[in-house]
Amino acid sequence: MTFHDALFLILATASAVSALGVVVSSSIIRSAIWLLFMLMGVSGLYFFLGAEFLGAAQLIVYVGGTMVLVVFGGMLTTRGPFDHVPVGLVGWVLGGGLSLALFALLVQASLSFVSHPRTDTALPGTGPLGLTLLGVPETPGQTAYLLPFEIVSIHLLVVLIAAAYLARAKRRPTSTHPEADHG
Amino acid sequence: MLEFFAEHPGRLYVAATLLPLVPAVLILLIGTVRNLTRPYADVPGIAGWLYARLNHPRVELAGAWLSIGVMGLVSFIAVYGFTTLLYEHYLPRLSGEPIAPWNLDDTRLWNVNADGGQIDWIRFGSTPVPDAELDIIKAHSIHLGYWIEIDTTVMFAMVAVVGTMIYVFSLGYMRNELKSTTIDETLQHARRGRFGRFYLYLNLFVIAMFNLIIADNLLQVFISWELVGVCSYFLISYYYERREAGWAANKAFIANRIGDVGFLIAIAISWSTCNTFMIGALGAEMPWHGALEPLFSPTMRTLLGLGLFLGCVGKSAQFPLQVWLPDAMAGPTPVSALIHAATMVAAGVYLVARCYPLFTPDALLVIAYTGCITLLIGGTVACVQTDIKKVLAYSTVSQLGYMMLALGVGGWAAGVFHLLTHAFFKALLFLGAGSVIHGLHHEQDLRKMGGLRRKMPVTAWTMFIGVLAISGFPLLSGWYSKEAILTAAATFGVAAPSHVVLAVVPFLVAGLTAFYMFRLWFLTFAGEPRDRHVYDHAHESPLVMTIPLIILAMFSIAVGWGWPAWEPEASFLYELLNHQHWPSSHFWDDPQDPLLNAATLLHEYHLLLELIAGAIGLFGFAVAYWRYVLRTPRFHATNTEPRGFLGQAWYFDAVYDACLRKPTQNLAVFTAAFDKQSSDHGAPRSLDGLLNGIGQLAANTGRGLRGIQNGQVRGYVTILGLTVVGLLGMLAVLTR
Amino acid sequence: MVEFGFPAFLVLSAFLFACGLTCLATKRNAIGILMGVELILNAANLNFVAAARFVPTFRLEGQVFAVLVIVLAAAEAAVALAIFLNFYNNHATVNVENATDLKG
Amino acid sequence: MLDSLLDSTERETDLVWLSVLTFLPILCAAGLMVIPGRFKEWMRWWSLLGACATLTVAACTLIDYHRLLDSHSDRTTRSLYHPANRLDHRADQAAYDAAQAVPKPFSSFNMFTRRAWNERFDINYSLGVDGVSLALILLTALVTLCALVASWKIDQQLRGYLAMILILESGVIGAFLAVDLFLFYVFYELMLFPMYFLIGIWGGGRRKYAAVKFVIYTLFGSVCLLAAIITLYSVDVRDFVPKPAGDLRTEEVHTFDSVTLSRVGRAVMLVLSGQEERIGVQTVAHGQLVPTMPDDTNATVPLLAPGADREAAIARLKAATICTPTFQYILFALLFVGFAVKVPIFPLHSWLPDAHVEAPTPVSMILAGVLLKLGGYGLFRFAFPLAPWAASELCWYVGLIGAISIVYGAIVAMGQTDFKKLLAYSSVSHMGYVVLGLATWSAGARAEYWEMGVDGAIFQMLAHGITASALFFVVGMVYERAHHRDLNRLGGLMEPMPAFGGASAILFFASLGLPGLCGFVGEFLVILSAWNFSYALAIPAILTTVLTAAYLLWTWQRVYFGTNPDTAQFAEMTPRESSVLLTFAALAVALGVLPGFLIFQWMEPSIQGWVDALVRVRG
Repeated sequence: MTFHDALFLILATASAVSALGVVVSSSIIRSAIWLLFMLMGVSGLYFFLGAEFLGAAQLIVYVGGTMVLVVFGGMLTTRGPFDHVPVGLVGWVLGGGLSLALFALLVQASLSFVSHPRTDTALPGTGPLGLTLLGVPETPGQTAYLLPFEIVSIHLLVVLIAAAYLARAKRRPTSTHPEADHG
Repeated sequence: MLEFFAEHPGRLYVAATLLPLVPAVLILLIGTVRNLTRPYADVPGIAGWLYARLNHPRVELAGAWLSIGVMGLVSFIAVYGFTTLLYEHYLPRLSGEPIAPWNLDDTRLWNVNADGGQIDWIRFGSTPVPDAELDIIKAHSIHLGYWIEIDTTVMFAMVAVVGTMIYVFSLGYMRNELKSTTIDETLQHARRGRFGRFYLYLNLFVIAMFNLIIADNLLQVFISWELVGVCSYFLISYYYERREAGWAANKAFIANRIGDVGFLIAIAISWSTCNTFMIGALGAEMPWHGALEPLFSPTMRTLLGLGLFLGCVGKSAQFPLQVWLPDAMAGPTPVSALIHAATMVAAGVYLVARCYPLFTPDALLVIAYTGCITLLIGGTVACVQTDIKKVLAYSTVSQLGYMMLALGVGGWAAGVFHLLTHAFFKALLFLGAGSVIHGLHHEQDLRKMGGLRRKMPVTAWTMFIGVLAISGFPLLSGWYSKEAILTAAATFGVAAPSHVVLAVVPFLVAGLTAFYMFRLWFLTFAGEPRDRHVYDHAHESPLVMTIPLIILAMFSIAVGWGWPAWEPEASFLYELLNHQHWPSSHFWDDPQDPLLNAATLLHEYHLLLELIAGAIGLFGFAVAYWRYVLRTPRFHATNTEPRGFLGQAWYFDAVYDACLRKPTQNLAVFTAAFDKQSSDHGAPRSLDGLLNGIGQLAANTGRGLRGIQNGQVRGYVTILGLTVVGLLGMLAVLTR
Repeated sequence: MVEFGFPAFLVLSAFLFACGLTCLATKRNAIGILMGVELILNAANLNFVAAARFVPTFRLEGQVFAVLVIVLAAAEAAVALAIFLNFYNNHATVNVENATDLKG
Repeated sequence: MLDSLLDSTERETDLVWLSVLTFLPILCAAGLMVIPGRFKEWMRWWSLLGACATLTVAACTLIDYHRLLDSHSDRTTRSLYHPANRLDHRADQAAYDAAQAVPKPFSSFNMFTRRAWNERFDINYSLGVDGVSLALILLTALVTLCALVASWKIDQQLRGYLAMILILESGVIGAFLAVDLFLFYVFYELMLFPMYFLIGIWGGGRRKYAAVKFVIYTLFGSVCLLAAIITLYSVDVRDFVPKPAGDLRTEEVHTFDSVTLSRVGRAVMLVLSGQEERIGVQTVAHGQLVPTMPDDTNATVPLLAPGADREAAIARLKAATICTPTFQYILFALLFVGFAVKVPIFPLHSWLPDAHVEAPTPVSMILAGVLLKLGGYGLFRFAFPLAPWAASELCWYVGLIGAISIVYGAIVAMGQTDFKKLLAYSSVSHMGYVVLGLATWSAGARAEYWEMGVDGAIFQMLAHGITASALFFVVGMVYERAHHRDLNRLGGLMEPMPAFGGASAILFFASLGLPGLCGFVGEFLVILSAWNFSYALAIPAILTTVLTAAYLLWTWQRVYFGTNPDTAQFAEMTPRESSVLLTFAALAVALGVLPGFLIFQWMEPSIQGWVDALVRVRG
């Protein structure tokens, strides 16, 4: 077992265990913490695969941004810090069974995948990636992703405005039509 | 014109068959126009004018006289045809060798099959096939044609003559129908007269009957067979206001249809094995006719014969379908005389005779036994009936049984001969009964009659001749034919001792015949009147009714004569018929021909046979005389409806009602409920409900599926996951 | 010598995906469901990056798509949380079983 | 299309003529729209005129068709049959002409027309006449005319009513004429919506239920039919359609043309029965396809288009999905069920009593007289020729279903007390004979019996069309006077309405199968053929004649015989009513007395050709 393999095993195990933790925790805050570890594990895997930019982005965006949102969301909407919402047996059996079946099928599909020979060339670094996103192909004739980049940018803007609009505290108007409330 | 007929004399018969169509169509048209214009009777205009012109007894009478004239012409043609055929083809050979039956050479001119004797009714193409092994199977056409033999001509003449007499008689009998308003005697219900319709039905009937007689193929016979049946239906239900008339008509038609099932099967067999309906061509496929490789298997041949015979059982009111004939007396009496005594019911016998070679020995034995049972049933039940027409009806059943028996035991000529003589004297008896009923203002009950010979002498004495004839009084026509039948039966009994019952029963029933016929006559005409009121209003019928009686009486006396007259076998008609010699291998597989041996044996004792038959008949007469003349008071004591085994006609009606009619009706009601119920709420209880339920199932499934779409994210996700798992699973399984 | 190749990443990704699906199917808390979605997106992303590493033709594309997914996930989380807060304002709960307003 | 009328090389009389026959009623319906609403009487006369004109065009078509038959007739055999007159041969010839590099001018006066409608999907506007379709078109035109006379009393939303009836007539005639499956389907569905409205708006108490039931049942059949049509369209027919010379047939070709697809069906039958060596190529002489003469005992059957590579074609065919037993069974089952709903056949008959009972009298007449015939016609024209192998394998079972319908319909009819329902069930029984007659597929030298059975089946459709619509009219007349249809409360009609009684007697007995009237001929031929085919199927059919007699006579007795004070004052037929009833009665007699002269002489050649084509491949 090489160092690489050991590293992979560690990272993979960490991610998997954390993901499982997300599932089994009945407290939403605990789940969020497990999710944090899972995200970090995945980010480690990105580094492991040589995609430094992505690993960094994962850490910054997810761990730094999204997670904060999630934790705050959880705190804002739960009554106590460790509010339990237990899952019934039926839910476990149904969801778990379904997931297990899916997992089995996916594993079967993965293992039957014809493995490509591992290329030794490292992944393109941040530079080419950034250029590609800016519309400069790595090699002439290759595809560039300026338009998706722009779309995503606009999208993000819209989303931010929407999120601000939705989440702004507002007083519900006093109901003049009580029946409409119960509808 | 004359050359047209001289070239093919058979065409005369076709013309005679179609002639009554002229009055039929005229009466139909006039009647339709009159009925359609009736609502405008009081409205000025062409419709009202037409109605006034057409709604007059004169118009109806003109139709009747036209029909009578046409029938007279037909009778003339029939007699002319008969005598011509006789003199040209039969008399020269009568002294010589027996004529092989169906030797078409003899009558080639009469039956041109190649050019002119037939027309194509439906023509089919011949579909070629890659490997035509059976070259003989080539269906080209279904044709109509005629086939004139000596029995055809005799039968045709008989129907024409009897028909003419009955047409004339009906002028008097149906006179009431000429009135614009007439009263139904049974229901006391006022209605319009329907004189024209009666003659319309009669005309249609004789067309169908003639067509049946001359037809050369089974299909044509079948067509006429059903057509006479439907005419009979409408004539039985002539007084359709009466409930029992409608039921009787239905019963007659359905009983006939049951018989026709057999007929259809026979036709189907003949077509699918021999590819022909031609009676002659079918006969040629029979082994006795020398067909080397018969297309038929023996079973199929027997089945063909039995199928045909089932048709005849229906039409000729044989056991077990005899039940319809007595009920058919609900029709007007001339109809009973024409259709239900002389002609239509004899058509079954005629068909058996005509298709004689198509019957295997087994089938003939069935025919003989059926005839034997029928004649016993008819004879016994006739003895207790109190309705004058019912007595005659059961007597007809019994006599038809005699004919079938004769045909079954090999007495072909005897059967046909009896058919002819019976037609005359039974028509006479029925018309006599009609005259009595007419004279008594539609009183049919024997218990209210008596002593009428003084009031209506012509009717009484012509009927007496009829009674003598049917009872087998020597030198009258019935004597000759009955002797022939008894001889044939006795011959068969001697030749086949195991079937001796076929010989004994006819002898015994001969006595019964004499008994019930004399009982009828004595109760009607002899003794003292039992119902003063009826007697006082009785009157002799007008000439238009008595003259046909007299003519028919003369026929009943003389139709069997020959020389020497005291020798029953010397009867001219019988000898003529008997000259058609059927090979006895037809009846016996044994080449020794025991029938012939028995015949020679019996010939030595024929006087003894005559004496026995005469003694039995005399005994029957004596019992009737003793019981109904000498001891008349006793009859009053039993003055009730006929009851018991005989009175209920062996309980046939009750059994059929319980075993056939009721179950069928129940089945129909049950099945109708099974198919659809008006209220099929809740659980489906019928086929329709079930199918609706399947439709409901779709609706319910939709309603159920709506529950899944409940807005619960988890549910959606679960279903999504399930779908993915399912699809991946399918992929995994399919790409394995 | 064990060599963990592409299939190993695929299996791991499948496991993450299955966990995410379980979250979606079992959690009643809306935030939990959001976390399930994050898990699933990460599983997908892992696949992208692994593909970029192991399949030569996807070297750049895998990364580009992963970047896009990360950004979209962030946006989605923001909007989702906004919606939840709004929902919480209205219903005083984030239990999704109460969110049946879409039912016809 | 209008241009082509002006161009002398494109001009084609058949196109105009057959299109007029099809669309004349719809044109009249359009004309109805411009008549102001208050001139109701004008509307009636206008639509009557339209129906009369359609009948006239149909009658002229018959004369033309007879002339076409006569042009090839062989005086020595006294038969009008010639293979060149067969509908499928005319269709093939038209397709061949159209496929030439320089298309030949359209031949006129062969009663077949073919124009491209949608080239991309090879949908053709192809209409063709043969004896069977022509007979049914005449029946349709006649029954519609009589139905219009019968609907004189209808006042509610008259314009819509008349328009619906005329559209219905167009749809039916179009369906009878269409040779292209797609076109057929369009017309087949076109009939559905007028019928729905006719029952649903002008019907009786439960009209909505009945209308919806009718539509759902019919749509069920249509769906099966559509599935079958799409299935057939998926078949690669590149070797079966004529191509200009030099075309190498490298791509798949699909078609909706039923004649071409029936040739595929026969080729499949030869392959599946192990006689693939008998598949031949059509030959051309002087620009004309050479027909197979009836006395041609040549073992090869020309099925492939001229110029096709026989070996490659057979190899391709054998590799195709259509050439498997399962596929053929499914195809036949779909087609059979699709048409059996219309026939209708037990157990899919449930819609019929409801639809009949609720529909107004004229609609019942059309429904029984015409629409049911489409089922039988579809079985004849499409189900058997398109899947002949499965048909020949399954024909005993098809016959069994027919026999069950015969018996079941008769027994259920006997248990009815509603006059109209009784007639509806008797239709089930009578139409069973049609299915039985078509199914009596006897092989080899016995094929002539099958021909008789098919003859009988088609004639039975005509006869039933006449008697059933007439009897529904009779019920309508009784209902108009008595305001109920309960058999147990009727009775005694013979006395107040003797002419009506006489005419209905003819029709009752015709329905009952009395010889000399039209009902007998079909039943008799079917029974003969069925006996030859299988005793087990023939005997129930024969026995049912007794049941039929029993229930019809019982009905007759309950309606016409006896005395009944309630009915004693009923008015005799009016001239309008008698014109309908006497027409039907006269036809019942005429067809019963002279079936050969009036019908079979020009109808039979088509049936003969049909049977010939199928029997040749049975082997």
